[in-house]
Formats: sequence, C-alpha cells, structure tokens
Amino acid sequence: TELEAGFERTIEHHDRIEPRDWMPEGYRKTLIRQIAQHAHSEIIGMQPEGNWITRAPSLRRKAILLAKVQDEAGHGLYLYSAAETLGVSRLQLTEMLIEGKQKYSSIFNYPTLSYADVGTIGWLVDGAAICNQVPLCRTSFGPYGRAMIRICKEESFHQRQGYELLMTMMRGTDEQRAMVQESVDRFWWPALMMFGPPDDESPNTAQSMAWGIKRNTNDDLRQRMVDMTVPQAEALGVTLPDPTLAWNEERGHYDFAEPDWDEFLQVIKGNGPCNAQRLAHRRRAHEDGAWVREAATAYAAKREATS
Amino acid sequence: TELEAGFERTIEHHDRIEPRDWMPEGYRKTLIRQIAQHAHSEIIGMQPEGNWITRAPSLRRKAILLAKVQDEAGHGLYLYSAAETLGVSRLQLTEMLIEGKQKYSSIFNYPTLSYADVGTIGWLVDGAAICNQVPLCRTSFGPYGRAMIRICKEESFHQRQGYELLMTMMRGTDEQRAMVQESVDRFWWPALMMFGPPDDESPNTAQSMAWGIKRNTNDDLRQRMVDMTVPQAEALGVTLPDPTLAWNEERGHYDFAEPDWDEFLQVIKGNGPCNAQRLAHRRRAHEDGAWVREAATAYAAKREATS
Amino acid sequence: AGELAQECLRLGDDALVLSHRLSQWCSHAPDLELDIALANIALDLLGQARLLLARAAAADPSVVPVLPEGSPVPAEDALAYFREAAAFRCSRLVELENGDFAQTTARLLLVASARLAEFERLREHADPVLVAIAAKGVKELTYHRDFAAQWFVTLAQGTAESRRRLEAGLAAVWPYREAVEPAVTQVLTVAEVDEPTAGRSVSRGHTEALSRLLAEMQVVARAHPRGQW
Amino acid sequence: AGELAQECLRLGDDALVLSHRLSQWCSHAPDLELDIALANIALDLLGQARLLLARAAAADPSVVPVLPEGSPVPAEDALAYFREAAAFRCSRLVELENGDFAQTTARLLLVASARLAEFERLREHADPVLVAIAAKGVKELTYHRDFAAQWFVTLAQGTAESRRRLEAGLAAVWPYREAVEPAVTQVLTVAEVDEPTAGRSVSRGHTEALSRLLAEMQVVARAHPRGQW
Repeated sequence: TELEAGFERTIEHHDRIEPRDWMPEGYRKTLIRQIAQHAHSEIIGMQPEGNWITRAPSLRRKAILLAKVQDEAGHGLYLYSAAETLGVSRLQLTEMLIEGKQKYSSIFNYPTLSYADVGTIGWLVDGAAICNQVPLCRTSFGPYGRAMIRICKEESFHQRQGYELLMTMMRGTDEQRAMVQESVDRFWWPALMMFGPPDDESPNTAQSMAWGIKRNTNDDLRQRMVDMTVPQAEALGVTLPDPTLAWNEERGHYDFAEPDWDEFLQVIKGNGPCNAQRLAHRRRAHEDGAWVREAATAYAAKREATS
Repeated sequence: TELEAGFERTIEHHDRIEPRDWMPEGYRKTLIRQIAQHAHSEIIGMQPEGNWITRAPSLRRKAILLAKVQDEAGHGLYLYSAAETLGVSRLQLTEMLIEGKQKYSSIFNYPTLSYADVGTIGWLVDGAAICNQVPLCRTSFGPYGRAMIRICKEESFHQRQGYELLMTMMRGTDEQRAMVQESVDRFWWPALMMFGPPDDESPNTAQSMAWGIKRNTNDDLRQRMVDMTVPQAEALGVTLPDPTLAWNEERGHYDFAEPDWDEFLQVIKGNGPCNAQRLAHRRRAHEDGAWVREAATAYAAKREATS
Repeated sequence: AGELAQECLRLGDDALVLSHRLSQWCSHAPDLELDIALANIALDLLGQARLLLARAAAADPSVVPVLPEGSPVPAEDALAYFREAAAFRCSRLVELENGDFAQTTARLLLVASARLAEFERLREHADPVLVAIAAKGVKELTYHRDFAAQWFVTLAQGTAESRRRLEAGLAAVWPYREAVEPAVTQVLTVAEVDEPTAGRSVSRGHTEALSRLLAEMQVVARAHPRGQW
Repeated sequence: AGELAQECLRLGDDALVLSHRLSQWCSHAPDLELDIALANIALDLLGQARLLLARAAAADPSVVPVLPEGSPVPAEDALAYFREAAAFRCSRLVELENGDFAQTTARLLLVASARLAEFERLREHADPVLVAIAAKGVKELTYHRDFAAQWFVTLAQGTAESRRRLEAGLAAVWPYREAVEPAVTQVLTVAEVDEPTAGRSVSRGHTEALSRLLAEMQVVARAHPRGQW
C-alpha cells in the first residue's frame, strides 16, 4: 500500500517516524515493548543504587548519588512519555511491570553489596547501557530517538562519575581497593550479559534492525564494550575476572570468554538474586502511593468544577 | 453485713483475699485498675530496652538484654492472669491500653538514647520498681501478692545486671563513662517521679492503704529510693544531677530536691517524649497479630470439631 | 566564634537530618514526579547542610571530631559522620520517621516555614558567610514551603482517605513543633484543617529515631576513617 | 584447623544472623506467648553462635579480626561485630527480612530442619568440641523445628487469610532454600500445602539485607573498639 511504502521509504532514508505517521502494527508493538522495557529498567534501576543513598560515605557522594538516582527517575519519565505517543498510558505500563508482564534489564536483579558497587554500576552498567543506547539515538522512531539523545548525555556523565569514584577509592586504603576489586568481580559478567544472548540465539534482532529500532547486533555491542573497558580497567588497576581476556592482533579486538548463559536464562526466568525483591519494592511503592494519586485527581476535579 | 465484716477481718489480720472470696466492688475495681496498670507497664516497658537489643555491643550483653525483655513479657503474663481472676480478660485490658483508657508507668514515656540507658533502667527504674513492689508482696489480694513475689525476685536480678553493666562501662573508656553519666542525668528525675505525686496530692492513697493494696506512701518510698541509691552512685562514680542532695543527720535520710511535677503532669497527660510512639507500637503489634490469633482460634476449633 | 559555630551546627544538622529523611523516599514516592521533587528538596537541604557545617568548622575548629592521623576526611564529613547522636544539635521534629506522604508533607510544612522565617532573619546576621548562605537558602525554602503547602491543601481537600491521613500525619508531628509560623496557620485555614489540640511534647534530648538514622548514615564512613571517597 | 574454623564460622554465622532476625520480633509478636517463644529460640541460637564463633577462633586465630592494641573485646565479639558483610559465611536464607509471622515461620521451618539434620551428622565429627555443641544443639533445634511445624500447620489450616499469608511467606523464602529435608516435605503434606514451583535463586554473594542488618547490629561495638561491656 501507499502507507507501507511511505513507511519503508522513511526507514530506508534513516528519517524519523513520528507518532502521527502511519506505522505497521508490529513496529508499534515492538517499539512499545522496547521503550517500556527501557523505561522500566530506569525505574527498577533506581533500587540497587538507591540502596546506598542513606549510607553514602561523604556528603559530596551522597549528593552525587541522590542526583543520579533522581536522573534515572527523569529518564523513566521521558521514556514513558515517548511510549505514550504510541497510545499506551504510563499507568498501563506500570501495571504490566508490577504484574511481571513486561521485562526490565536483568542487570538490576543483582544485589548491591558495598559502596564500591555504586561506582561499578556507573562504570560498567552505565557503560554497557551507553554502548546499547548511543546507536538508539539514531533509532527510526522520533520521540524515542530524541529521548535517547538526552538520556545518553546524562548517562555518560554518570559513567564518568562512577569511574571517578572507583579511581578515588583505588587511591585510598587497601580495604577500599579490595572492595573495588570484589565489586568488579561480581558485576563484570552480569554487565556483559546486558547486551542479550549471542546473536545466533537472538531471533528478533533481524526484524528490529530492518525497522531501524536496533542498529547493532548483541555480539557487536558486547565486543565494543569489552574493547572499551579493558584499558579503563588497566588504568584503574583492577583485574577483570576473565583469565582468557587477551588482545587479538588479527581481529583487532580483545578475545574474552562466554558469560554463563545458564545464569542469564535463570535471571530472565525470574530466578535472579533480587527479581522478587525488585518487583515487590516497585509494587509496594505503587500501591502505597495510590491514595495520594487519587487525592490529587479528586482535588484537581474539584478545582475544575469550581473554576 | 456478714460478708463485709469477714472481708474487713481478713484485711485487718493481713491475710489474703482470694478470687472466690467476697470483696467490695470498689476494692475489685481499684485492684483491676492497679494490676492492669502494672501489667501494661511491663509490656510497654519492653520497648525502651527492646530498642537496643539489635544494637547490643557484645553477644553476652545481647543475651542478657533479650532474656530480660523476655522476662518482662512473662511478668505481663502473670499480672494479666492475676487480673483475670477478678473477671476481666487480657484482651479487654489490652484494648483499654491501646485506646488510652488505662495507664502505664510514666517512666516508659522517656526515650532510650544510648546503650548506657539499658544499665540505667536496670539500676534506677528497676530499683524504683522494687521499692514500689516489695511491699506489694504482702498485698491483701492473693494472686497479685504471689505474682509480685515472683516478679520481685526477677526484678532484683535485673537490677543487679543493670548496675553491673554500668560498673563495667565505668571501668571502660572515657567515652563510656561520659555515656553513663549522661544517661543517669536523664533518668534520675523521671525515676523519682515513678513513685507518683507528693502525698498531699495523692488522693487515693488513704483508701488503698486501708484496703492493704498499698503499703507505703509515695513520699516514703521515694525517700527509701534516694537513701538506697546515693551510696550506689558513689560506688559507681557518677554524680546524681541534684546539687541539693545531702545527708541530713537529724532526719537520718538524704535531703533532695523536688522533681519537676509540671513535667510529670505533662507526661501523665500524654505529652511525654514518647507517649504516642509507645502506644502506636503496641497498637500496631496487636493489630498486625490479629490474623495469627484468629488463625490459632480457628485451627483449635477445627481440631476440636474433628476429635 | 563558638556561638556562631553552634548556630551553624544547629541549622546544618536540621538540614542534614531532614535531607536524609527525604532521601529515604527515593524510589518509594507515590509517583515519579513526586520522587523527583522530594529528591530535589533533599538535595537543596543537603547543600545547605554542607555550607553550614563547613562554616561551623571554620568558625570554631574545636567542634570538629578528631580523626586518626592522616585521615583525608574533610570537616563537613567529620561533623556529619563522626559525631555521636548526643552531639547533634538538630530538633526532634526533623528526626522523626517519615510516616506516610501525608506525615512527610505536614512535617515539611512546619520545618520549611520555620526555617524560612529564620533564614529571612539571618540575612541581617553579622557573619557575611551566613548571610550568603541564608540568601541562597531563602529561595530554596520558599519553594519547599510552597510545595508542602500545595500538597497539604491537596490532601486535605482531596479524598476522605487523604484527609484522614493528613490529619493523622499532622497530629503525629505537631507535638514536636517549635514556633508555628503565620504561614502555617494560613495553610491550615485554606485547607480547612484545625490545629491539633496536643501540647508540645516534653523533651529529654533527642528521639530514639536519631541514633538509628545515624547508625545507617554513618556506617560506611566509620568503617573507613582513613578512606577516600 | 582452617577447615574446622570455616565450618564453625558458617554454622555460627547462620545462628547469629537468624537469632538477630528473631530478636527483632521482641515486643512485636502477635501475642505474649509468641513473643516469649521467639525470644527463646533467638536465645538458643545466640548461645549456639557464641560457642561456634569461639570454637572457630580457637581452631584458627587468623580468622579473628585484629582490633586496636589494648582492646578487651573477646574473640566471639571480634568475629560478630568487626567483620564486614563480605566476610560473613551465613546463607542468604537467614539474612532475609522477617516479613510477617507466616514468612518467619516458613523460614524457621526450613532453617531449623536443615540445621537439625546437619547437627545430627556433626555428632560424628572428629572435633570433640563441635560434637558437644551439636549434642546440645540437637535438642534445641528439635524444639525450634517442632515449633515452626506446629505453627506452619496452624496457619495453613487456620483461616483463609492465614493460609494466603503462609503460602506467600513460603514462596518468598523458598528460592533461598538449600537442602529441603524430608521433615519439611512431611510438614507440607500434613499442612496440605504444595511446594512452591520457583527454582533456586542465582547467588552472587549475600543479600542486600545483610549489610543493613550488620550496620545496626555492629554500630555500638564499632563506635567503641576499646570499650568494655
């Protein structure tokens, strides 16, 4: 049809699709799922770092951490707004999340066990997120791409802050250095899993790339992350927990071992260390806040009625 | 009447009135109120010390404190049982407590602010309780007197443990000694208030003494407490926060200043530092536990039905 | 200098502790907008706390706890993380646990109104640093008070449930009030909420909540007195 | 000796942490009898923890954290109060927050049953001290398991609400189980409760709950490393 042809042309020219434009139902559905999953990740991602706000070891770090977690709430807001242009509401998406019908990034099902984890999440997790997200700034759906531009800017600021925390801790005491190493040991593999399963087990990649809502394969992005991170780890003075890690002259990339994909599947299935805890936290906040949201609605209605 | 005469005779001979005996309605009511107030004090009294169980600074002290607070629950149990012989139920009394219709000792409306308070409560608060309670072992109502005998034994054990904690802390660091002094400064006056208002403002004393459910006046007991405590404070090496405290050769007692009776009245009226907190804690535990008590009742009924 | 330091400690500790309480809402608020707003207020207060604690340390270095030799901990952190509860100068009102959003709102209305009035007065203070801190703080506190007032009215006039909670929350914090500013009275009037009848609660030092708050807040810093962060 | 010490630490830390969790019920239990019973179990476990930590320290003094010179802190307290979360050897199951009484009961059933089976085996251990600790512990743990089993059945068969809560509580702790003892299966059968379907949860170290628990538990001891108590 005419509409389909127009859509295909826009995609081909790497132009943006806008909410008022015609789009195939599969494109819309896939986008909603992807944007929602991304928004949920920002919101659930507030928890592992938020866990340390009340224990931040200096007032400066407390301000940085609180502002960072607040930024994640802001990212959630933009992304829910982008999804809303596709005809779903934030409330619907939130309910899908707390009923376990939509996913969020599996990384946030890992616990934060020391203050070093705040730095490691900034460095590795935000680092991986940036690898994933920078290409999405050129995604074919306008509102999503524009949200990603803003988010990526803030994410790379967060990543630098995380790296700077680890760098400062490495200049501190032996205990602090040990804390950083222990944290990196725990997060390295889960961070690599953030790019999703190997390409040959990622059935939706081809369609998403054809629609311009995914720009690189999982394995490409994972390699990019490893290549970027190894020199940073050296500068930091930590050892990445992969004895096979080595520069491959021929490929022009670092070789590295496979993450434990069984663990990945377990976490995706709901058996991660914190899946239940994260959802329960979100559900409780949502339910405990219902009376406030209702009061705000009722008050606004009264004001409207009397004005 | 014959019954009244028998009752009066029993009182006069310092014999015990037992639950099956005839007693005047005023006696029964006063006793219920007094025993319930005493039971409530044990239960509410679990909170200020319980506040430090999870922060006890050694495993030995944690065991001692947990066992002590457990004993208080036990004392509550005996006392509610004694009250039940007068025809009220524990549930009724608990509801009177959480609705604010019956009182408990005002001392428990003060906060515990350091681990030294655990020792100070043992020393001064249990000390004052013993002064109050030892005469009650000879109270005219049998079940109450027998409960008091058992309770007094345990209370004096607790008092020694509290004193021993303070003694140990005084042998520790400067910070620990300062902590003990600060604690004694906070608890001295509230402990003296535990004996109630001055005799000339204590209208019920005469009737209670006539009925043999009170054996000494408030001021007598307060003087006994001061006389007992001053040498203990000297042995401990702390200063009691009363510059007028001095031995009076003539009276054969220590002179001491008046507690701040305005403060006492404020606390009795509900404006103590923790009144609302203590009642809210008790109410929440009671309400949160309702489903468990109901389940136990339902299960017992089912078992009975099938046996 | 000692008096100035004590004044800065009192104002700084109030800001530090209330900021901490508000930061506990992070990821728990009724919606994302409120989560962000509460974090903003917490950040403003944290900023005030840092300036005030630093000013206290500069005015009278003897108020700063002594740390092991070679410790890189700055004065603001030595004050925040290495004092015992008894050395804090904050009011009991800021120490109280958050309760629900209604109680948090009622407390914020009381504190922000009283603090705003105090900061207005501080603009005439002899110490120019304190004057500058106050000038910046007045803008922030005006926003905090207005935020609290707006939600106070919304909850009072929203639903029966929100009104019930608001009244309970106000009653819970009311005994710990210090001065009740005219701005508060005015908000109560607009919200059609009566002043609670409870008297001011007798004080014997801090609340039991403060030492628990500090146990959590100080745990990492104290485990690493020579740490760099 | 190193292996014995590690075994004692694992068993001791489990007892210490579960004891701490149960002690949090004190003054919060559904009735006075339960308050007393939960404190009793907490006290038994605390006693086991003290014996086991002391045994670990004697078997391998290198496991005991080094304290400032002149510190009078005994080895059991150095181990309990001066290790970081990462050095604890307890299972995640004991670290979890209590939840409601149903969840506490479900967890206690799992832990007491597994620990009882382990203590039965320890009676054949080469170390006579551990054998003695196990012999004493078996009696206590039998009571703990029976207490939990009785309440498990009561809640399962009591009311619809108690059954709903019991099932939710069991589901919450189930992913953190280690071995499921035949005794547990039997209690589930009697209670007519199905085993939850959830798999065992992936482990990357402790739960987030442990470091919070320790922050509270250790705060006073750590503030006074030279203190006497």
